[in-house]
Amino acid sequence: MPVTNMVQALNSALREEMRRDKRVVVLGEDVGKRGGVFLVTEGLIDEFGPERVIDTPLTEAGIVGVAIGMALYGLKPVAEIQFIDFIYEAFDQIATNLSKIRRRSGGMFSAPVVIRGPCCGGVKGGMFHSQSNEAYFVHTAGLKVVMPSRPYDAKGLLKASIRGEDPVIFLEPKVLYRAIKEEVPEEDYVVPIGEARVVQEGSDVTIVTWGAMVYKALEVSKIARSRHGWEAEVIDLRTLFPFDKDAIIRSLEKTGRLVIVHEAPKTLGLGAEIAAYVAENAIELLKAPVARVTGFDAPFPLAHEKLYMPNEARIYMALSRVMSY
Amino acid sequence: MPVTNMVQALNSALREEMRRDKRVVVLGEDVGKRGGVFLVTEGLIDEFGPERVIDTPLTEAGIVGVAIGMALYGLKPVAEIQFIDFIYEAFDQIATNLSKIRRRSGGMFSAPVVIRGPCCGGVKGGMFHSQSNEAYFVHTAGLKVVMPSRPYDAKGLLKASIRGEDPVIFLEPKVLYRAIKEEVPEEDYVVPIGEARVVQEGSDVTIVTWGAMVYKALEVSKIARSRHGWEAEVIDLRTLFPFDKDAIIRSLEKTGRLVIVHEAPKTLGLGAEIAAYVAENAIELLKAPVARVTGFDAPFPLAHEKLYMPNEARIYMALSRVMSY
Amino acid sequence: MAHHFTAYEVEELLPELKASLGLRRFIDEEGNEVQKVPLGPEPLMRMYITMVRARILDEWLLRLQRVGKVALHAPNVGQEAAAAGSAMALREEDWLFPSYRELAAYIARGMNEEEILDRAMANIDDPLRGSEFVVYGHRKYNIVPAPVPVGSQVPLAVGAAMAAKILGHSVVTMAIFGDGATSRADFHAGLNFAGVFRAPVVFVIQNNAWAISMPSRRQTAAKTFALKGVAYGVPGVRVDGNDVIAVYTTASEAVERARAGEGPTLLEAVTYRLGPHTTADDPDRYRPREEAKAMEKFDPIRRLGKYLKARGIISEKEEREIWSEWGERIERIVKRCYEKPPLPPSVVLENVYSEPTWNLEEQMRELEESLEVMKELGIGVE
Amino acid sequence: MAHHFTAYEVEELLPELKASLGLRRFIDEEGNEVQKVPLGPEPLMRMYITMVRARILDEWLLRLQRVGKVALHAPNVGQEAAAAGSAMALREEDWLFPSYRELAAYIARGMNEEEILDRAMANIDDPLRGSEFVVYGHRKYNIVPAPVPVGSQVPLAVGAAMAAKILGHSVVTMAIFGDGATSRADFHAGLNFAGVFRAPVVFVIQNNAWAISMPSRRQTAAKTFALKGVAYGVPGVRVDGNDVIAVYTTASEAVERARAGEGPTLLEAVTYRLGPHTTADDPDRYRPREEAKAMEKFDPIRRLGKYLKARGIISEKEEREIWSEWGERIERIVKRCYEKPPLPPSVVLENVYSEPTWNLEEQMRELEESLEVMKELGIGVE
Ligand SMILES: Cc1ncc(C[n+]2csc(CCOP(=O)(O)OP(=O)(O)O)c2C)c(N)n1
Ligand SMILES: Cc1ncc(C[n+]2csc(CCOP(=O)(O)OP(=O)(O)O)c2C)c(N)n1
Ligand SMILES: [Mg+2]
Ligand SMILES: [Mg+2]
Repeated sequence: MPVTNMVQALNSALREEMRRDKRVVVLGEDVGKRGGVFLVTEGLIDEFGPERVIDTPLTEAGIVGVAIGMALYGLKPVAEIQFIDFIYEAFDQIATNLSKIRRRSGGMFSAPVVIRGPCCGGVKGGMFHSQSNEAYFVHTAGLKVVMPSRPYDAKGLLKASIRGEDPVIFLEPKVLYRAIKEEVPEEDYVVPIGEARVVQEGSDVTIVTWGAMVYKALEVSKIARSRHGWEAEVIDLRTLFPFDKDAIIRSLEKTGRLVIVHEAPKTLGLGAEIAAYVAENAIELLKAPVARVTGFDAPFPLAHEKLYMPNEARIYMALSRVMSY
Repeated sequence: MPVTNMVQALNSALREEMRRDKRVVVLGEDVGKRGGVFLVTEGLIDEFGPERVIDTPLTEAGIVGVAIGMALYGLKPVAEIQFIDFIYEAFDQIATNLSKIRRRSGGMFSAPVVIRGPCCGGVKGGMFHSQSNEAYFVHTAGLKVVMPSRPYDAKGLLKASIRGEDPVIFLEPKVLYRAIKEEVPEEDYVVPIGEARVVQEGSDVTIVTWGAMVYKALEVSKIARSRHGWEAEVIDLRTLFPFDKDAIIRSLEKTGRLVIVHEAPKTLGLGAEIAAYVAENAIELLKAPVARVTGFDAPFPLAHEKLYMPNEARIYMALSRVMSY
Repeated sequence: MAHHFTAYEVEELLPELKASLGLRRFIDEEGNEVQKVPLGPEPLMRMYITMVRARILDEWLLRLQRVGKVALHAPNVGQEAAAAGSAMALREEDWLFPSYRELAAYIARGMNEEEILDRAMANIDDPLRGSEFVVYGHRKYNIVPAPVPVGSQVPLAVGAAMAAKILGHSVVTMAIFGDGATSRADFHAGLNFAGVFRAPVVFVIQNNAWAISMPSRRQTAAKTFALKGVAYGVPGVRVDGNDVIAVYTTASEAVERARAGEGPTLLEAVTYRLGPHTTADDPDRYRPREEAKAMEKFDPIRRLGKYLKARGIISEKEEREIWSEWGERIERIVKRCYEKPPLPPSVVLENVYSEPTWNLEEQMRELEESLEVMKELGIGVE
Repeated sequence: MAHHFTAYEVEELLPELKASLGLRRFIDEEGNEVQKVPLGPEPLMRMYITMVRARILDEWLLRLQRVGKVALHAPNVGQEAAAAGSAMALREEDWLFPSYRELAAYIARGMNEEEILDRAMANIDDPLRGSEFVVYGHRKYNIVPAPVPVGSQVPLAVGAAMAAKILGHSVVTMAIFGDGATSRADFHAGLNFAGVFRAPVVFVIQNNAWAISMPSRRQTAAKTFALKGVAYGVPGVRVDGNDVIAVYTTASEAVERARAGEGPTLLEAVTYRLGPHTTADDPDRYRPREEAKAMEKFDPIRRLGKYLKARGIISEKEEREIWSEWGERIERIVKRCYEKPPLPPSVVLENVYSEPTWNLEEQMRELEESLEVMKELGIGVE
């Protein structure tokens, strides 16, 4: 199995799906010759031509609106948003058409568009190249939301998203694009949407997280083990909606303690829904308050992003809080 | 004190603030001669002229973007979105400029725009005249979010919003526009942003809610009292962000049971943040799981809206659940 | 790039600019031919009957709204020529992306009164399953139901057209929307994409002089709406939208241009909204009654009727018969639809995803339980 | 409404259309006067020095980015005339809404190198408090820092212009943005409002031939960008954007028209991005090197220098002295800024609201505690 990074894994997923199904097309700003600013679409235009790898004018509303129209007609468009921070111009298309056309048309029409783009911080990208805005999409009924943390999942989840019948917001933590390399099968596989992955088993506390925070959680769990002997179970949610509630509950049955870590701002970040779900359905499992470690409720900064984002210290503080309750 | 409905209360708030401060202007679709489709701006153009009561072209992105520019320059614009369901075209302006310009400019510029519009269901308005989309704004750092449930608060909160230095999303439950009449002072007053109101005291269970659901909660609390003798404390949150956490905690200290009722869809509706806040900071107060009664995670329907929205039966079910835990 | 620092001449653009500023028409308000009509009796009669059916249905919908059987109606009255004329230019395999005011367009495309009324009443046969009011559509007719946020369907029509082109289908799409909708982001994005990709799409602006209370000259400072095409390299044509012959002829040319791979067209149909914006509107607040009164003389049905009679295609008696026959037929359909049962409660959780997610399954159980509890508490579902 | 069903003539629009399609210039690539230059030595020298300062600073910013002292830089190289010429047309009390590539515009407006470098390095004196990279602005100079999402500032400039008009101030606003930005919703909304309300605003499109890898002919099928004004009733003018005299003269006319209450103007400055899109870009992937090479002959600084020398305003020696003097001066400033300490951690929670809300207070405590714990765990803050 070749060792690849996430960019290459995503690129193969696109390439293989485009080979498999003529209806799959890619569109977005600079996705052609430029290959996207992170090269996720590199070389696709050479193999599939400009009819299926479509460089668009600079309007996210147009990219998403046009992709929806393509999907209604029968294509399977994968729309790239150059940085997910730029998706807001398309928000009306997402809230009005993408997420609702199936219901609006009584099930007669559907728009299984995949919108993918780089998200999250950690690359000193400043306010508009670092956002984690998954919560807006999780709150929007009709969408599925995915965020892989490793090349294997990136490829398998992107394939599952393209093959699915529902619109998917596919978020790629850009800091991981080239940071993680691993063996990724060349044969066809999918990672099903909706299933979390237990990255590390543990019996004392459950850390639910996703994206690049998975690695931060693992690091802190090492510190916690060596300092205190605490064994943390780390769950990579992978699919943010519909999230794998059963995996969370299963883990809490063991640990009784829950720390949620995400980069998005705290207030109504997805951590809120997870905490609320537990408070509603499994409160009796809890031996301590839930703890959230998140981006602050402020615009993502250029200066001191490491202090703004959840870091080892803040995750460690949360672990200590729930363990010493 | 004159007895007025919410439309009249809002209209007086605008009129009085425009008289008080020349910098206050109103803009939006059909706000001039038409007076807005619900007549909230009725007559203002006659008193203040078309320079301060501005009928705009049909673009919410334009309305909000232009209002932000006006505010940067020094005006105090109150932008009407004809139905809040149409705000999504302006989402980029809200996420990029309105909520962030203060931080983006290191505090040198600010845009204290009030965006107001009719929200929520109950008038058979179908998918795009019924939405409760407050969660998107609560999740967006830099915004304040308000929703009055009665004429007195509508007037006082709108005045507070206009006088404040921060952008406010001001949501008006249209089903209440003419349904509730009460005495509203003619003398100047404000209702401070950030303070909830205890609508009914009770010792057994706390119902946190807002907008038109306040009345549903009160109705069900009557049923609960007469059937079971349960005393529900009903809290009208009024300000959705920054919400009055202290009022919620104070009440839970008495009751130990929490039911949250809102019209917005459940997943990452504001109920999630309230539940999460409690699970993080006051879990020891809880004698039962938290319960949420919300709009379903589906587009707002034309048919059977009464079944889609929280209704007496569903609130009653939640009360029974937490009381019999 | 060689040509980056160079000037262009205006001449090349002149024919297009003229078409964008003019007002193409074949028959005038009195039904007089002002330009040779290139159509035989058959299509003319089809247009006439389509418009008559729309007008009769329109009046029914108003009445049904008044008695609470229909939630909201946006009358097409006075605009039937713009709607019918453009939709008739499409072939069966083409796609239509209408707005909420296109009664005559649905009929032109084959939707029958029963399908429209089931929809309007959101009864058990409503093809859109009670999702929304005022909008219509059906897979069978390639009509995508409008989003109520105006103009949001414009990029969809462009995307569908691009898809058809990519798949090598000889299919054209058409978006119909109002003058107000041209101000929205979606118009801009859609037109721009269409121009850049030469998508086989026809845009029809129904310039009915008003967007609720905003007169069209307050919507834009552009001379005409058709002229906006210049900003996108999309040829604009302005026609008398109450002359169904002009609309149909121009739309047909545009559709065939698109089908032939020559790209999109922006058609401005100048028309007039004779009624209120919707049944929820009160135009007296902003529009002098005399204005609408004076505009009645442009009524497209009356106008075509006059022409048909002048050309001897129908007699006065036949004209009356058309109205009365369709009147009776539609009345029977209204009665049938009126009696149909409502949709089941479960519709509120349907069609959110291809398969319900776990939260929707949970919520379906909550819904079912709530129906029991409502009975217990004595609360009705309506 | 009387005029609703009528046709318009093209003649009235012809002068505007011609200006939108042409390419106004005063001096050609070799600095030869092709049209009488209406300016004396003083403004010409000011333009020249502004552009030289921008060019020198630009090179420093590239270097500083390479050593990691600046996070990202979007070179203005080759476009200084467009940026400086338009901004210089403004008075002190006017407002500028630039994009991220307008180094010469900030200087033209009075921002000095130190303020720009503090910003670029996000050090303790950064006026924007470490909020974002690549953008610049200052209350003192009425420069509103750009939003990185391109074009989002356009309606802001319109709103500010409308506000000035409402308050009776004789103030004009200007938005500068790229060819790519014209595709965005905000361009459409902003231009449309400006046309309808005759706002005192000047829009400057820097058509630098590229939007990252997209050539401008793929951005729109419109003949020119200036022509887009027609869609909004906003007069368009197309100028040679590398002729600072043409840019300045045209922008000044537009600014004065606006100040006189005659409404907005859309100015297309045809220029060329000689460098990469930003320091993160690799143009070799999509643009032939020869193209950029061939475009160097249009360099606006070289061009004005030739003209100044031909007109005898400066000598070769004086020209060299300007470069070396400013070179030394700016080097000293760079060194000073380089040594300044970083911003305090608390900036990440600053300026979200006028007063911190309770959640931010909580989070400030969390941040403070985390700084202690980081020390304890031996983790650095960078
Ligand atoms: C995005 C959006 N904003 C506001 C509305 C409310 N609204 C409904 S129709 C309408 C006017 C539309 O005018 P026009 O496009 O000219 O169509 P017409 O009604 O004249 O057919 C408005 C403002 C809406 N439906 N969508
Ligand atoms: C809304 C948005 N989408 C995408 C981007 C990413 N991006 C940054 S600059 C740019 C191209 C801009 O081109 P243009 O407007 O011509 O300005 P130029 O860079 O040529 O000065 C793109 C796509 C962005 N900043 N904003
Ligand atoms: Mg209209
Ligand atoms: Mg450019």
